[in-house]
Amino acid sequence: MNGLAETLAHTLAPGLLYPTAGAILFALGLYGLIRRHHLVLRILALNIMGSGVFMVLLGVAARGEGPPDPVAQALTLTGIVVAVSATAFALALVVHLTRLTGHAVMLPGPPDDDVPVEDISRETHHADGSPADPSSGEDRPS
Amino acid sequence: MIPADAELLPGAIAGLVALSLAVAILATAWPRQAHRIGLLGALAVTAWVLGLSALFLNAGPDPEAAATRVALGGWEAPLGLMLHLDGLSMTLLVLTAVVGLATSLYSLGYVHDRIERRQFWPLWLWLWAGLNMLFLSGDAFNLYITLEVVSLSAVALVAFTGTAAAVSGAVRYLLVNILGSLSFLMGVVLLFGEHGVLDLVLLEARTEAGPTERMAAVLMTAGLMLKAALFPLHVWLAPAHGSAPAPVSAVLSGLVVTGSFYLILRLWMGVFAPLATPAFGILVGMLGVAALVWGSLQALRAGRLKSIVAYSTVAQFGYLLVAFPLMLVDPGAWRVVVFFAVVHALAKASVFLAAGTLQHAAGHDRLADLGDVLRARPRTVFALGLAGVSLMGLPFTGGFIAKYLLLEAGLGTVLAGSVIGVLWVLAIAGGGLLAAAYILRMVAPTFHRGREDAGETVSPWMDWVPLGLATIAALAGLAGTLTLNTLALTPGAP
Amino acid sequence: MIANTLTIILILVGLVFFAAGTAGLLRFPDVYSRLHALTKADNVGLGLVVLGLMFQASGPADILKLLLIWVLVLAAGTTAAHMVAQRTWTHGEFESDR
Amino acid sequence: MNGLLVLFDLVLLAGIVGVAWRCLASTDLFRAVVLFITFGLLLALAWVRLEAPDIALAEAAIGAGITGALLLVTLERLRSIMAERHTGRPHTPPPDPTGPHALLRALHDPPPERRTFLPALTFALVVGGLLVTALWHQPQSTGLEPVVDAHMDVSGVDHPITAVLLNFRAYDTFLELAIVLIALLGAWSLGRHDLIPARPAPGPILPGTLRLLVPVAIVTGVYVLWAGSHAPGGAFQAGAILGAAGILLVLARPRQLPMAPGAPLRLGLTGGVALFLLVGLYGLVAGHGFLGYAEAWAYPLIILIEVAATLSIALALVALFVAGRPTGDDA
Repeated sequence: MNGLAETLAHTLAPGLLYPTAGAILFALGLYGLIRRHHLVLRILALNIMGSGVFMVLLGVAARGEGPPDPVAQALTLTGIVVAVSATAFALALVVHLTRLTGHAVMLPGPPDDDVPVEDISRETHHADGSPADPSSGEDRPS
Repeated sequence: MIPADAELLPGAIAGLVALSLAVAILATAWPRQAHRIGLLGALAVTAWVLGLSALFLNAGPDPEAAATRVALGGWEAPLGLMLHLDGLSMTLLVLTAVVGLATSLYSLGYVHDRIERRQFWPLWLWLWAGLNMLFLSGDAFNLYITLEVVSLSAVALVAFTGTAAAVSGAVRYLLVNILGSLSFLMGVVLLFGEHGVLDLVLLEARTEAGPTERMAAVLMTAGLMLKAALFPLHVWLAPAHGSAPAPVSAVLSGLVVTGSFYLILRLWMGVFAPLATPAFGILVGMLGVAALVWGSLQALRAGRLKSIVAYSTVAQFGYLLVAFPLMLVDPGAWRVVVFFAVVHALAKASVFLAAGTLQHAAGHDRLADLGDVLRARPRTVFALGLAGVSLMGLPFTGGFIAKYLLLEAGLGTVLAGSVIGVLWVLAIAGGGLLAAAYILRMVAPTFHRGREDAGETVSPWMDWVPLGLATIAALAGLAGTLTLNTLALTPGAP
Repeated sequence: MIANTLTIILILVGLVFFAAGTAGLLRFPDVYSRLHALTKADNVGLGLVVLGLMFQASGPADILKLLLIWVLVLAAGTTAAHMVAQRTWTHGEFESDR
Repeated sequence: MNGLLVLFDLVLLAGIVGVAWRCLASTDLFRAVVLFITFGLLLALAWVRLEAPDIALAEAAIGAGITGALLLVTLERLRSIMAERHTGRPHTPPPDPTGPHALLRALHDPPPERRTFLPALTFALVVGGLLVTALWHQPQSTGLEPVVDAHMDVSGVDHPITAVLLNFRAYDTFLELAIVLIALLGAWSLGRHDLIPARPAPGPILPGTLRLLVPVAIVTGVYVLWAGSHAPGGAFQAGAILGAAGILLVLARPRQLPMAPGAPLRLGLTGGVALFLLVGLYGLVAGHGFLGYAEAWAYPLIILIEVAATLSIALALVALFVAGRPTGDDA
């Protein structure tokens, strides 16, 4: 009985509880990433996975006696800024994709890559966001 | 041995990082002059890398002492970050410089629109800086950061033409990259939780075959395989590489993919070395055979020139996986694998550049309608063929030596009594035949009877650079001994 | 001792307001009445919690900071509520409110 | 007391996982985004519990605040793009003729297909299970805390996290600033189309409140930046607060934004990395190594870098929110 209480106390210590929750978040994000198709949801899933990684890192840093590991906290801070940058860029891409194709869904399966691509070396091309030829570039509209 | 060289080396290593960053920052701050800054920067970085390699070869005749570690800010590991230069990273830095310079010269002709130019150059210079920093990094978390620098700038380069195909390829590429990075980072976090250090050399001294190492190995390898598009995690590659502008495709297939592979190799030779077992080697080798077959078949089916090249990357990287079981039998084989990766990067970059020239001339890259342009542009076709011959591994090219050495290692496995070795030998030999088939497919229309039509005029850069790079790829065989000797200067590796 | 007791009582009462506001948010039928529940209850609730914490403050600077927090939350909450209400007025109910 | 704390942990973690689950299971994107912002705020609480107030501050400001604003404006953009597509092309029949919200299709994701359920679940369970197994086998290592502690007196600052970020591992921080910049270059390379969709004028309330809040935000940002040398805070949190103030200003403008001229904007954006590089080069030349400082100069140099970094981050976050590249850029 005493052994059980000890195991329980060990298991529920923040140094183990939070990393476990972080692992769950990581797996949950992975699950969402596989199952959902809308790109914004996929980006959210990746962010949740990232938060899981940070939770493991900070939980690990809080283990043991004494103050938590400042290196782990600094790494997490760096990671959060990297995550927001990648998210912002991804969202910009999603908006652009929707503007061009009318949907923000990444369809499963390999895309049709025999669609010809525009050649920037050839035409005078201005990246103002307007599709050069709306019929040629559609990425398999749903 | 000149002692002065060894003393200069740390400053030169930090200087390379500073120089590549300075060029990228300058081009970002002053986009109007980005192409000029880029050209000068490309020349300066290449010169610096060549100087660095001369210093390195002069300074380190002793393989066990050849790694130079630079404590940034004067803080030694485990507190600070260390840059790490050894034979392996030196080889890949030189490769990056050669392909990078060629791509920069080609881009002078290719990206001529003045607005496109301002977008292209800063991103390309960031990508190059990121690759240099990746090869020099000796710290697990810093590797994650440099990987992000590389992947974000690579994705931006795929997307910057702004067409539907490019943006859709870029979105896929970005999601895959973020997933790969997160998986890698989780592995780093696990290792940090177990051992409390991030420096690769310190980690290597502390790792053994425990649950943390196993899980970290799975996560980090899977993440990097995603980024390197190693089979079976390769689905994103062809759309991203095939729809990017030609210089970008060349860099992605030649360098970015190689960068991820470099990291896998580095980790398995160092931190994860205790985990490598024959069963694991056979599993990876099987994946390699599958990649070889699948990639080749897709390349034989694809209708677009650049798609063929993109799928051939999947197939060629199968070779690298096939080499894993060979490395377990003959530990020295890893040098051959790296040599193969170097030759592949050179040849693949020149094939993509040549394809870009043809696409520019014809206005499309549908293989079926490309005959006229192919017949009228012997120089580009010769570049395509020469690089292709190297990829196939015909005699007297760099590719031949690489494949010959691989085959030799494979036969060694068979002689050592391994039955499965026969499969590796068959795969290496058969892969060459398949490569021959899809490369001949690319140039075959040249020999058909038909009209000649040179198409759009092509800038001299786009005309000559692919040929130059293809020649370097073919002649790389001559530098084989030098490369293998440089690689031998990697402490800790067999 | 008295300060601690006062703190506990004030925070508990504040929490009751929060709970009521949350119940209103979940149970009320439309955006306007939900906002009404949320803003009023939260403002009083937060005010009581801040008041309770003031008894634990170590000096006037802390008390001032706590007051500032309350005022800023009031300002932000009011503006946000106004904007939500205005949007609902011009665009109709939110898509997710069925 | 300990029992109560464990209870708090369990409730908080259950809440975090539950909100994340609801977010990923939601078919309405607006709901998903709101839940994600809630998720970020709950995470900030968890970071406080793990004695990481710096991260909590950053999570609330960056993870929940800025990311939330980016997500919401993305939904607004998707909505306006879809509306434009459907009103602009009368020949295209709406995909779902049954509902009035058919043109909001971009903001909905149908429930996932049944066939992906089992493979996805198995995969996630295996990955999660292996991770938990590995984590439970780990020893109670102390990490690098003693090493950092031993070097604090020569770091130039009194706050360990700032010492790690701007002295011991300054290279990481440098590259992190570079990543923010690269993400912005990537977003800019897509074009300069992305003005925020036109909205009705916000009325007098929002601009009025901002007149009150923006100065407070600036003071707070400067305070957080200054506090970073001895207490929780620093360049990234300060940059995020200033960036949030900038985003609010952008939102308060009803229609057209006055676009910043290209050249000064670029200079401000690259200022952080450029200054970092110059200081790093100075260290290399002066013999302290790349990105190294002389001990006596560490404090002023760190503050200098932090000020430039704060401004660059704030500008970059606002620019990422606006997303189009500056008009002067293409002249």
